[in-house]
Amino acid sequence: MLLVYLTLGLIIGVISPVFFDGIERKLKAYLQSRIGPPITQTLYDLLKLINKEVKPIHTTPFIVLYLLSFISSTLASILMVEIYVYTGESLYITLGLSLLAISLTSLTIAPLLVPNPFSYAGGMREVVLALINESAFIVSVTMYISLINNLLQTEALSIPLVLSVITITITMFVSGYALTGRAPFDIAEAEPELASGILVEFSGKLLAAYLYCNLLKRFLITLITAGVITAPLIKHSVFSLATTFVLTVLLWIVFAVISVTLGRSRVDLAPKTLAKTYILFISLSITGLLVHAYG
Amino acid sequence: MNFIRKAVKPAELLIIAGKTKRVTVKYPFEKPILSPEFRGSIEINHEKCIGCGACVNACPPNALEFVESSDKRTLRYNIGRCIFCWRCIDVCPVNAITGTRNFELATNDPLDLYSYIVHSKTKCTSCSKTGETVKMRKYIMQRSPVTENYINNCPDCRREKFINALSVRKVGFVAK
Amino acid sequence: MPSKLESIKKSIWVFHLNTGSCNACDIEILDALTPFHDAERFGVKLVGTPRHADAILLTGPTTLEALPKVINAIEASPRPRILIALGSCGSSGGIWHDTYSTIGGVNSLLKILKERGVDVDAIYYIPGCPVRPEAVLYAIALIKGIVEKRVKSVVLNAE
Amino acid sequence: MLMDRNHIIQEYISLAKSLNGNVTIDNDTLHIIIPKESLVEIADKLFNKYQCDFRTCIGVDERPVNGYFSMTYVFTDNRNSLYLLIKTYIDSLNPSTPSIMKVVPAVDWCEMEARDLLGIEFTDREQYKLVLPPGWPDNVYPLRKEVPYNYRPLLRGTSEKISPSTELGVIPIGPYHPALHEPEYFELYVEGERVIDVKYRGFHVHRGIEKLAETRMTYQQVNFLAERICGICGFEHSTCYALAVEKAAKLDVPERAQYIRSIILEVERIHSHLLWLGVAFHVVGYDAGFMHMWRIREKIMYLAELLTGSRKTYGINLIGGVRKDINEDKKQKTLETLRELEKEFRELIEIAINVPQVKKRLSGTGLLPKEDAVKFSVEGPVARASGVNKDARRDQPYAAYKYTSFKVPVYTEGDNMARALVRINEIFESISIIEQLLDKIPRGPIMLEDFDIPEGKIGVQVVEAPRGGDVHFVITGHGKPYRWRVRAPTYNNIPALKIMLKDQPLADAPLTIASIDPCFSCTDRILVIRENGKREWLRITTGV
Repeated sequence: MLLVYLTLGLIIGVISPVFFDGIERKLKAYLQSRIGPPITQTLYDLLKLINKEVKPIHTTPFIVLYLLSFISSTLASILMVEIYVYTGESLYITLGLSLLAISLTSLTIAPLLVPNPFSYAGGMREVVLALINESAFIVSVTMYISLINNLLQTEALSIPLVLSVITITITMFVSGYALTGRAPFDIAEAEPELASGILVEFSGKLLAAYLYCNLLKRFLITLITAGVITAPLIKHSVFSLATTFVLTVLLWIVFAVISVTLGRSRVDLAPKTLAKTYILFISLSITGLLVHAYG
Repeated sequence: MNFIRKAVKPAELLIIAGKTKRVTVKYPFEKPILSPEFRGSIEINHEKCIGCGACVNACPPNALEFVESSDKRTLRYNIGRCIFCWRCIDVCPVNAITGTRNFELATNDPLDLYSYIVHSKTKCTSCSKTGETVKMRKYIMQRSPVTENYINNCPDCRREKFINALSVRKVGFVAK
Repeated sequence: MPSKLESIKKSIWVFHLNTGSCNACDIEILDALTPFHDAERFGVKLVGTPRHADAILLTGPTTLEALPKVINAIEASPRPRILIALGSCGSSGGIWHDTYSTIGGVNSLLKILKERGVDVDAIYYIPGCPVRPEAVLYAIALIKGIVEKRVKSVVLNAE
Repeated sequence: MLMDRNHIIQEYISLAKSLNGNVTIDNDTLHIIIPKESLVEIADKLFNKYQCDFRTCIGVDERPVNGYFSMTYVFTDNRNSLYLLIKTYIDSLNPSTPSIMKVVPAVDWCEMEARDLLGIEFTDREQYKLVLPPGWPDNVYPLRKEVPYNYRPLLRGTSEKISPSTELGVIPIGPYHPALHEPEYFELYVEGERVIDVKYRGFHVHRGIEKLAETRMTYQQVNFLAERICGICGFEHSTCYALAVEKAAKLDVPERAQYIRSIILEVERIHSHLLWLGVAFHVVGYDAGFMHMWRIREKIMYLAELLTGSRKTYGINLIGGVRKDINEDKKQKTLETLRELEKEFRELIEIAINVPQVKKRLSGTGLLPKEDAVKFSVEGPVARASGVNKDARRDQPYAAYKYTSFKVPVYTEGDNMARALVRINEIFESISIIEQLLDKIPRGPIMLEDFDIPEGKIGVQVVEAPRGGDVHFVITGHGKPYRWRVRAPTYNNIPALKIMLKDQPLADAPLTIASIDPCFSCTDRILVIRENGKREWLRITTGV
C-alpha cells in the first residue's frame, strides 16, 4: 500500500510544479488587475521549448549531467520527505535534507559552467544566496522538528519553548522563501541588469530542463516546509500525506502573494539582511531552548 | 506603531488590486477601447479620386506615391509606410479620401500592404506625349473657362502653339 | 515548416529589438502587456535574451549602426523563429525609408539575411504609427489563428 | 526687472564689441557674430562668469549662400529669458576652428557631431567618431549640401568581432529593454559587483533626421518628422519646431492654439513621468508597481487619443496652429480623468515608494553633485534633482505657460530618489497646469490662415520636455528649412552618467541609467563558441 501512495506522490511531485506555477502566474495577474495566462501556460511553454532548436554551448554535456544529478536527487528527496510524512521517522527527513543539499549544489553549479559574463555574474549571486539560505534552511528545519516534538511532549506549556518554536518557524519560512528564488531574492536572474542572468545562454530543451528544475526545486522546498509542519501534528499516514499536499499548495500561494508586493533586492543587500535575520532568530531560538531546559 | 504601518504599507497594494479588480478588455473577443477621434487607416474612393497628386505632395512619409507608366498613372497607398496623420484628407480637393478607425492591419504577406488606384493619362492631341490624368482634365474643364482644344495639348505643345500664334500675329510667319 | 510553427503558437516568447525606432512603438508593445490589454493571456512574454525568443520584434527602419547587431540577434535565436516588423518604420522604413543612415525597413533586412543564410520561418507585418496595443494583440491573434486577416491588396480603376 | 534686463543686454553687447563681435538684437535673441579667435574667450565669459546655460552648438553648411561653414553656439540666460547665439564663420577650404571644450565641457558631443556630419575640425581637443556608423567612408559628410539625403554607402565588415577575451569583469549593458529609448551600449567594467569604469557607445538611432528635413520635406511635413524624433516626448519636439519657425517668421499664432499646445504638452508630461515611474519599478523588480502604474497611465493615453486622435505621436501641430480643437465635452472629460488620475496616483505612489527594496535602491544611488550637473549642462529632472533650478517653462516662457502659475520642484540630494521625487511632484503640478489652462482657454481660431515664411531667418526655441530642455534651431529656406538642428535633453544627460555610475553596485546601474530617463536598460552581448571552435563575441546592443 505504501508503495502505491509513494508512486502516486512521486507522480504528483513530478507533474504538479508545472501547474502550481500556472496558478502562481494567474494569481499574480489577478493582483495586477489583469486576466493572466491560462493555468496550463507553463506546460505549454515547456512543451514549446522542447520542440525548439538548441543553440549549443561547449559545456552542454556537463550542464546536462548536473541537471540530471539535480533531478534524480530531488526526486529521491521528495520520496524521502513523503516517507517521513507517512511514517513519521525522522531518519527519512534527515536523508531528504542531505539529498536537498546535493540537489541545490548541482543546480547552483550549472550556470557557472556557461561561458558568458551575465551567466557568471548571475551564478555567483546564486552561490552567495545559496550559501546563506541553504544552511539556514537545513538548520532551521532540523531544529524545528526537534523543538516541536519537544513541545508536543511537554505537559505544561513552556513559554520560552513556544517562543523558541515561533522564531525557528519564522527562520524556516524566510529561508525557504528565499531558497525558492522569488521576488526580493530573484537577483540571479535579474532581467534588467543581467539579461536573465543564469538563464542567458540556455535555449530550447536545455532551457526547458533548467526551468523545470527550478520549479522542482520550489516544489521540494515548499513540500519540506509543509511536511515538517504536518508530520508531527497529524499521525494518520495517508491523511497526513494529503494534508501535506494541500498545505504545499497553500504555502505556494502565500509565497506568490508575498512576492507580488515586493521588489528585487540587491546582491550586497540581500545576504546581509538575510544573515542578520537568521543569526538573530536562530540565536533567539537557542536561547529560548536553553531557558526552557535549564531555567 | 508608525514603524509597523510603514512596514505593512506594501501589502496595501493588495487592497488596491482588490478594489480595481480586472480591467483587461478581452480584445479580440470584445470590442477594443477606441476613442471616437482615433485616426486609423485611410480609404480612397476610386470614383471620386482625380489623380491630382495633392495627397502625394503632402504625405510626409511618401506612403502615397505615383507609379508612372507610359499611359497609366497609378496612385499607390502603402499602409506599411503610412503614419496615419490624415494630412491627405486635409488637402484632397475632391474629398475622395476618408479616414476610418480601422487598425487591424496586420498581415503575413507584404503584398497585402499595397493598394492601387489606376488612372489613365491624357494624350496630347498634337504630339502624343502623355500628361495629367483624364479625370484631372475633366475636373479642370468643369471649373475653369479653358477651351477643350487648349487643354488637350501638353504644356510643351501649348507653349509652342502660343509662341507660334504670337509670331504669326507679330511678324506674319513662324520662324523655323 | 508549418508544423513546426504550430508548436510555438501557444506560447510566443518575444525578444524586442529597437532598430532605430522613435520608441513610440516600443512603449506600446510594453503597453500591450499591461493590465488593460494583457498580452500574457495569449502566452506572450517579453524575454531578455534572443536565446529564449520565438519571435523577434523589429521596431524601426534598421539603422546602419544597429544592422550587425540585429543580424546577430536573429541568428542567436533558436528555430523555429518568426520575425515581426512593427510599425510603419519596421514594415517599410516609414518616414525614414530612404535616408542615408538606414536601410529602410524589413524588406532590405530580409535580403541581407538571405545573403547571409539566416533563415526565418515566418514574417508578420503590423502597420501603425505608432502601433496600437490592440493592433499588437490583433497580430498575436492572427499568428494564433484566432482572427482572419482583414487587409488585402486592391487594384481599382479610377474611371 | 526690465531695467536689469536692459542692463545685462548692454553688458553682453559691450562684451561682444570688445572682442570684435557684431551684435543684432531680435526680441529675446542676441545674435553675436564673432571671429573664431575670440570664440573661446566669449564662451568662457558667458558660461563661467555670467553663468549662462550652454544648450547646444550647430554647424551649418552656408557655402551655397556665402561660401563659408559656420558654427553657432546657443547659450541661454535663464534669469533674463535671453537667447545668445554666438556665431562664427569658418573657411570652407580648411574648415577648422578652436574647440571651446576646455571652458564648456558640455560641448563635447555636439562638436564631434559637427565634425562627423560636416567635416569641421576642432583644435585643442581629442577628436573621435561619434555619430556615424563604423565603416562609414571618410570625406563623406552627410550634412554638406552637395551630399544627397539618400546616399547610402557600401559598408564593409559589419559584424563586430572583438578579439577573444577571457575577461569576465566586463559586463555589457545595453538597450533592448522594455520601454527604453535610444539603443545605447554601455560597457561596464566591474570588480565583483562594483562598477569601476564605464564606456559608452550610442547613436544607434541616427536616422538622418536633420538632413531629411532640409531635402525631401516641406515646412509642414517636418512637424510630423519632428514628432518622430522621440515617441515619448514627440509633441515637445513638434511644438519646439513649430515655435522656432514661427519665431523666425514672426508669426502671430492664435492664443487658443497656444493654450491647446500647452495642454497637450502637459498631458504628454504626465504620461511620460508615469511611464518612467513604471519602468523604474520594473527595473528594481517591482512588477506589480509597474503594472499598476501603467494601468493608471492608460487613462492618460485614452485622454490623449480623445484630444488629438492618436495615442502617441499626436500629429496635431502645424506651423501656425493646431489641427484639433478642444470642445466643451472633451474639456469635461479631461477634468474628470485628471481628478480620477490624481486620486489613484496619490494612493499608489505612496505604497510603491514605501516598498523596502524600492526605497533602498533609489536612495543614495546614482549620485550627481551639483558642480558636475552644471559642468555637463544636464537638463530637466536630472538637473533639478541635483539642485540646479532651471525649467524652460518658467525661464523662457513659450506657448501659454505665461498664463499659469506652477512650482518647479528642486531637490539637492542628486540621487535616484530625488529624480523620482521631482517627477512625482511634476505630475501633480502638470495636473494643476492643465486645470488652469482649461479654465482660462480663450475662444477664437486655432489655426493661422495665410502666412508666408521669409527665407534666411533664424529661430531658436527651448521647450521643456519631460526629460529636460529640447532645443530646436531653424534657419528658414525656400519652402523648407535651410538648416534644422535638434538637441534632445538626453544628449546632455548621458555624459553625466559616467559620474553617476562610478562606484555603484552593478545591480543599480540599470536603475541609474534609467534615472536620466533615456530609461534604457540592458543589452546582451553573448559569447558564442562556433562549431569550429572559434570564439566570437556577439554584441546584441540594439533594442529599445
